[in-house]
Amino acid sequence: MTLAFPKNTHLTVNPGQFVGIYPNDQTALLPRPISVCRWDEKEDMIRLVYRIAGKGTREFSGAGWGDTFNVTGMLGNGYDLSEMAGKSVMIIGGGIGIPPLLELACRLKEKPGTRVTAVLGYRDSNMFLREEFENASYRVYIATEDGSAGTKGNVLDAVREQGIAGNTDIIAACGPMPMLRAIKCFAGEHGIKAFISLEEHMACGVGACLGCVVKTKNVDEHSHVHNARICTEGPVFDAADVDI
Amino acid sequence: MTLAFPKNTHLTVNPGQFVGIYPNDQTALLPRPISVCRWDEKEDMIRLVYRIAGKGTREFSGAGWGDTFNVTGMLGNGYDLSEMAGKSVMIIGGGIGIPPLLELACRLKEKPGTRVTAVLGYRDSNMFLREEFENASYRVYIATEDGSAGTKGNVLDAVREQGIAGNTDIIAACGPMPMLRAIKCFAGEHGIKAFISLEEHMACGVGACLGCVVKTKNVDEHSHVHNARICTEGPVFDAADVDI
Amino acid sequence: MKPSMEINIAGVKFRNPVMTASGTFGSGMEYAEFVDLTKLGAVVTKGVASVPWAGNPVPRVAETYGGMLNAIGLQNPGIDVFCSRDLPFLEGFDTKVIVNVCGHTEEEYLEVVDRLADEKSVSMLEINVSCPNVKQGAIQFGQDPKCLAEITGKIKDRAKQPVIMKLTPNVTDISEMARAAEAGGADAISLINTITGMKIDVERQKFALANKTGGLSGPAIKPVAVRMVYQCAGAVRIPIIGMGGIATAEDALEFMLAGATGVAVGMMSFHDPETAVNVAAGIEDYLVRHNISDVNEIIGAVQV
Amino acid sequence: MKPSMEINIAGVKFRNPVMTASGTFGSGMEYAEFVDLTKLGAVVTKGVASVPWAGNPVPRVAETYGGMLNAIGLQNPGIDVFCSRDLPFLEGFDTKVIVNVCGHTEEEYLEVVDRLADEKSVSMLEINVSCPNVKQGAIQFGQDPKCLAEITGKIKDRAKQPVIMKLTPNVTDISEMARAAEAGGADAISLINTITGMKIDVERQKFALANKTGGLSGPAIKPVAVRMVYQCAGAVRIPIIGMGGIATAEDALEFMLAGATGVAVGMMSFHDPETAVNVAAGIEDYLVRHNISDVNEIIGAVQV
Ligand SMILES: Cc1cc2nc3c(=O)[nH]c(=O)nc-3n(C[C@H](O)[C@H](O)[C@H](O)COP(=O)(O)OP(=O)(O)OC[C@H]3O[C@@H](n4cnc5c(N)ncnc54)[C@H](O)[C@@H]3O)c2cc1C
Ligand SMILES: Cc1cc2nc3c(=O)[nH]c(=O)nc-3n(C[C@H](O)[C@H](O)[C@H](O)COP(=O)(O)OP(=O)(O)OC[C@H]3O[C@@H](n4cnc5c(N)ncnc54)[C@H](O)[C@@H]3O)c2cc1C
Ligand SMILES: Cc1cc2nc3c(=O)[nH]c(=O)nc-3n(C[C@H](O)[C@H](O)[C@H](O)COP(=O)(O)O)c2cc1C
Ligand SMILES: Cc1cc2nc3c(=O)[nH]c(=O)nc-3n(C[C@H](O)[C@H](O)[C@H](O)COP(=O)(O)O)c2cc1C
Ligand code: FES
Ligand code: FES
Repeated sequence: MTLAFPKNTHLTVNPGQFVGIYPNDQTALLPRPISVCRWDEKEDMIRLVYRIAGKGTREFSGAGWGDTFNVTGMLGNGYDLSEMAGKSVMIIGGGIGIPPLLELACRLKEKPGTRVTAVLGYRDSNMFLREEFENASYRVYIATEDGSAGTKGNVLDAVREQGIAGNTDIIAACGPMPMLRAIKCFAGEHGIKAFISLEEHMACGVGACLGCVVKTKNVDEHSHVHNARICTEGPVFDAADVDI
Repeated sequence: MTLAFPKNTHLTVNPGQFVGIYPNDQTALLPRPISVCRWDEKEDMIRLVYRIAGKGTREFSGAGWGDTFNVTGMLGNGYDLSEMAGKSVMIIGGGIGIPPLLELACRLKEKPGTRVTAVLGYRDSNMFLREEFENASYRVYIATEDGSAGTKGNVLDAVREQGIAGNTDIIAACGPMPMLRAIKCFAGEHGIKAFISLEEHMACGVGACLGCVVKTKNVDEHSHVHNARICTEGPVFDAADVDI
Repeated sequence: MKPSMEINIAGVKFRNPVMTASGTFGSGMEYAEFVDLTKLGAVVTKGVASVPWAGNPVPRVAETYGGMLNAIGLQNPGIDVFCSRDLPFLEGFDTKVIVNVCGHTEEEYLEVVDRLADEKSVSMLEINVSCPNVKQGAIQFGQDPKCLAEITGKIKDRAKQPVIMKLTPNVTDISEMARAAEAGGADAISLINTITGMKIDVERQKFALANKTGGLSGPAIKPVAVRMVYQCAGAVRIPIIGMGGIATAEDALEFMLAGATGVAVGMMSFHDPETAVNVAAGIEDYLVRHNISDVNEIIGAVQV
Repeated sequence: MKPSMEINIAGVKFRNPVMTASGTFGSGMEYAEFVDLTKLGAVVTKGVASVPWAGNPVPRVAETYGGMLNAIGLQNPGIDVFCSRDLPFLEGFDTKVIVNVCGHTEEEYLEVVDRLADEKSVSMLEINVSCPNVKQGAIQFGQDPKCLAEITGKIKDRAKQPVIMKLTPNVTDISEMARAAEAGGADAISLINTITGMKIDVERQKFALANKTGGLSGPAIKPVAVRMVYQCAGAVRIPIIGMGGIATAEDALEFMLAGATGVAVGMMSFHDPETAVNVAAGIEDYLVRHNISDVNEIIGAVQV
């Protein structure tokens, strides 16, 4: 789905940031957090890619050009581009965690000296966004659960099979929690810095309700407990800082 | 608004019957009772004329051709055409009580020997459906609250001013409760049979919830108390039978 | 293979767990034209008293956000008419009948219970000690655990059919009430009845209901109902019939996973008369999809 | 002529009757970018305790039909951080500040109350004895009239600001609780806190919230809240701040007509951060339209 914003909205999008979209169905009152997949700066448009999970996404998927939604955003911090510029970055996306990483790949492509390797994990041969990643990356590796393409298994199976961890400076990952846990562990073992994007059920999206926390290693600066708000301090965290 | 029903619905409409239309807004779960204003037998279509009162009617008024609604009906009893055929019938409608009477006027027109006099009470010169009634009736009298057309005052003021009660066999009325009370009283005094159509908040529309009762003079056959269900035993009652 | 949908409450077998909630389906007669009654687990009738009740003045119903308020005040034609008109009608259908019983006093309840003792077509009695819309008696029985245990005991002494006590959610601790019903000998409990609410028409500055307050039902209250069923399931061993806002099979499954053996569809029948039948079909689909052969396996199966 | 929107609760004057509900507006900071805080009657802060609280595990929130469940568990940074960071921020705005206070024990409440005694920018204290989401203490104070009167008295002995006791709806008789708060010396009461509810994810057969139960809020519960405000208005003389599902000016007016002096917008701020500001503007429009010169005229004005 592509969202066009009112004239002169002048969006600024950091890759990894998300929006909160409100269903028009007034029985569903909370915003749906969806990450920006691509940002068209000139047209003030963003592209969102999502899985139909329930009420809200079902409604969105039925919408056509001309339908309107209330949207809040940009929300969250996103990936730190300056830290990644000029480095060798491995982008690891699993399933519906893949779309949020496309904007990152595209933006890193513009940074001189940055080499993006993408590892994308799919269920099967329905490899959405693969081409876009191929255009934006130095190389793309594929893993599929059913083995229909690339490495049979998950993204880390592909990383290991292809032996591509060696020259990686930074990992940027998004995907299901077991994958993120494995990456946190993998990155720790290999001494690679990993930024992971987390998901949690949200009510406000702006840091007010404390609904969306993740446990942190250290006391969080805002909350003064071992909890950081994913919507505000995240969704992108240094894997070493969170206790997942 | 005009509702077209699915092919082969084969509606049969008695004038005075109503439908229950469900808003698509799922925060508003109860059917909206709206009387049939006109029935197009050949096309299986009905025309509804309504006032925008709240959530539901606001939604209906925003709908266009092609939008769909769930509808139950035909509901209620309607006016007894056979009893009125061949008689002199005075149709009295007040405000949004006018539309439900149009189908009655049109159907009575087809009955040989029936003379329909219509008395229509409006707020002001916005005299909706006046022409349709003129086509269907022997004569139409108008009352307006602001005196901008016809008799200044209410429908009974018009009846009295025009001295038209004399040769009336039956009154058929629909409108606000004070008007119906006055008509019940007037009809009683003049020994004219009056059928009045009542309104009450409904939940089921089919007689199951007992939400929509009116007090009755005698013990009601269904309820065994002095209450009849407007949605099922009504909405049209012999004025002499109800205690309003 | 078709999963087994049959449930058993106090020895009574129901074709499937989905019933109609009392007061929202008339005596079955009103909906028989829209709904195949034989596809229901049971028809639960509108509350019936020893004599006809006139109920409350109108307006008796008001719509609210995702629900409705009602203050019908238990209008009913009395047990004699019920037995001579409504029961024979229901006997024409192959479905279980549960009669909802109301009263102002102990004696009134017992009169109805006695009168139904020999009605073979009545499978169970559901005792409404929880209606918030009648002035005298009734709800006190449902808000005081001692009274509840006592009246349950008295009814059990006389009833020939198994007895379901229907609980009100308008209490601090529902599990205490469930235990009281069980202690009194109830064969089952059903919950929740409506939550007391109010609506004001701000333009006219008047109450929307003539009775001022009414009982809130519908999807809006479902989370409260599921919670209470879960609490009761942890507090008593007798079976539970869960209700409150059920609109879909998923809603019904929430209740069953929380511990309900049966479920009932209430106001959503007003929204779509086929709701109950669709809920039953949807539960069966779910069982097939999850490869569960018997609906009883999901009762209380929520993972802790 | 512009109608007067000012209300007065226990000697504190509020620009208008519309506040934010505790826990749904952070400390004001989070929404200051979206909302003009000076258009609010007051900012009511998230509950604050004597020391930082970590709250409950996630998931902490779940959407329901026309509402939501939350089991945040009163995570908060503790009163020290609150006073050094959040209060100074709020002092930058010309708006009243009401601090919501939580605790597990009497002592914990009193510690916070003492610590706030000299904070001039705090207009009132709202004591949360009604959070259903923390294991120990807290809600017991709110469900037992004796405990409630007692803790109210102790807090009143020490507090330098007027005290609002926030009541839980999870009781059999809310008016009894209101009377207990009044007897204990409360300057005002606020209600309702959330109604305990539960949601089960039927596909995964798991609780939607890690805490199993959570507090239900939103438009779904409004009729219950309005009813309770009306009951309390008939039971006590102290002012009432009403909340529960307010989304529009009409909703707020229902509460005021039922007897609330002030109102608060809770979860609907998540749906639209400007809800509270729009509600205030809408009340003013209503007064103009109905030719009412002072908002105080509509308090409790529903016709019987
Ligand atoms: C920061 C962030 C970014 C996301 N980006 C994407 C994306 O780019 N593409 C995509 O397909 N999905 C994304 N998700 C997941 C997406 O938010 C949910 O799939 C969506 O909210 C489901 O809404 P629904 O109404 O269809 O489902 P329902 O089950 O009807 O939703 C009910 C409630 O639960 C919440 N909810 C349900 N699933 C999730 C979930 N996985 N995470 C958070 N809240 C949930 C909904 O927001 C809503 O409040 C993201 C989640 C987060 C937190
Ligand atoms: C038998 C019958 C026939 C009717 N025929 C017509 C007609 O032909 N044209 C017309 O304009 N109006 C008619 N009405 C009134 C019409 O039903 C209401 O105006 C309409 O339901 C308002 O719905 P809403 O969602 O716009 O208002 P809301 O105020 O949002 O409705 C809230 C709830 O109150 C009910 N309600 C509100 N006002 C009324 C009312 N006056 N009578 C019954 N229920 C009400 C609604 O059905 C709904 O359940 C009729 C009513 C009855 C009982
Ligand atoms: C219009 C109406 C009438 C009701 N009458 C009765 C009744 O007679 N006896 C009873 O025990 N419950 C009665 N109830 C309560 C329902 O049986 C049910 O417990 C409640 O509505 C919650 O279910 P729901 O949310 O699915 O409607 C009535 C409910 C409604 C809406
Ligand atoms: C996410 C969330 C957090 C809350 N935290 C608090 C709190 O800290 N203290 C408190 O007294 N009430 C708290 N509440 C209750 C609200 O202040 C309010 O009483 C309740 O939500 C009903 O209002 P609403 O329906 O408008 O949301 C919280 C509610 C929500 C939704
Ligand atoms: S969603 Fe409210 S704090 Fe993150
Ligand atoms: S609306 Fe239910 S009986 Fe008439």
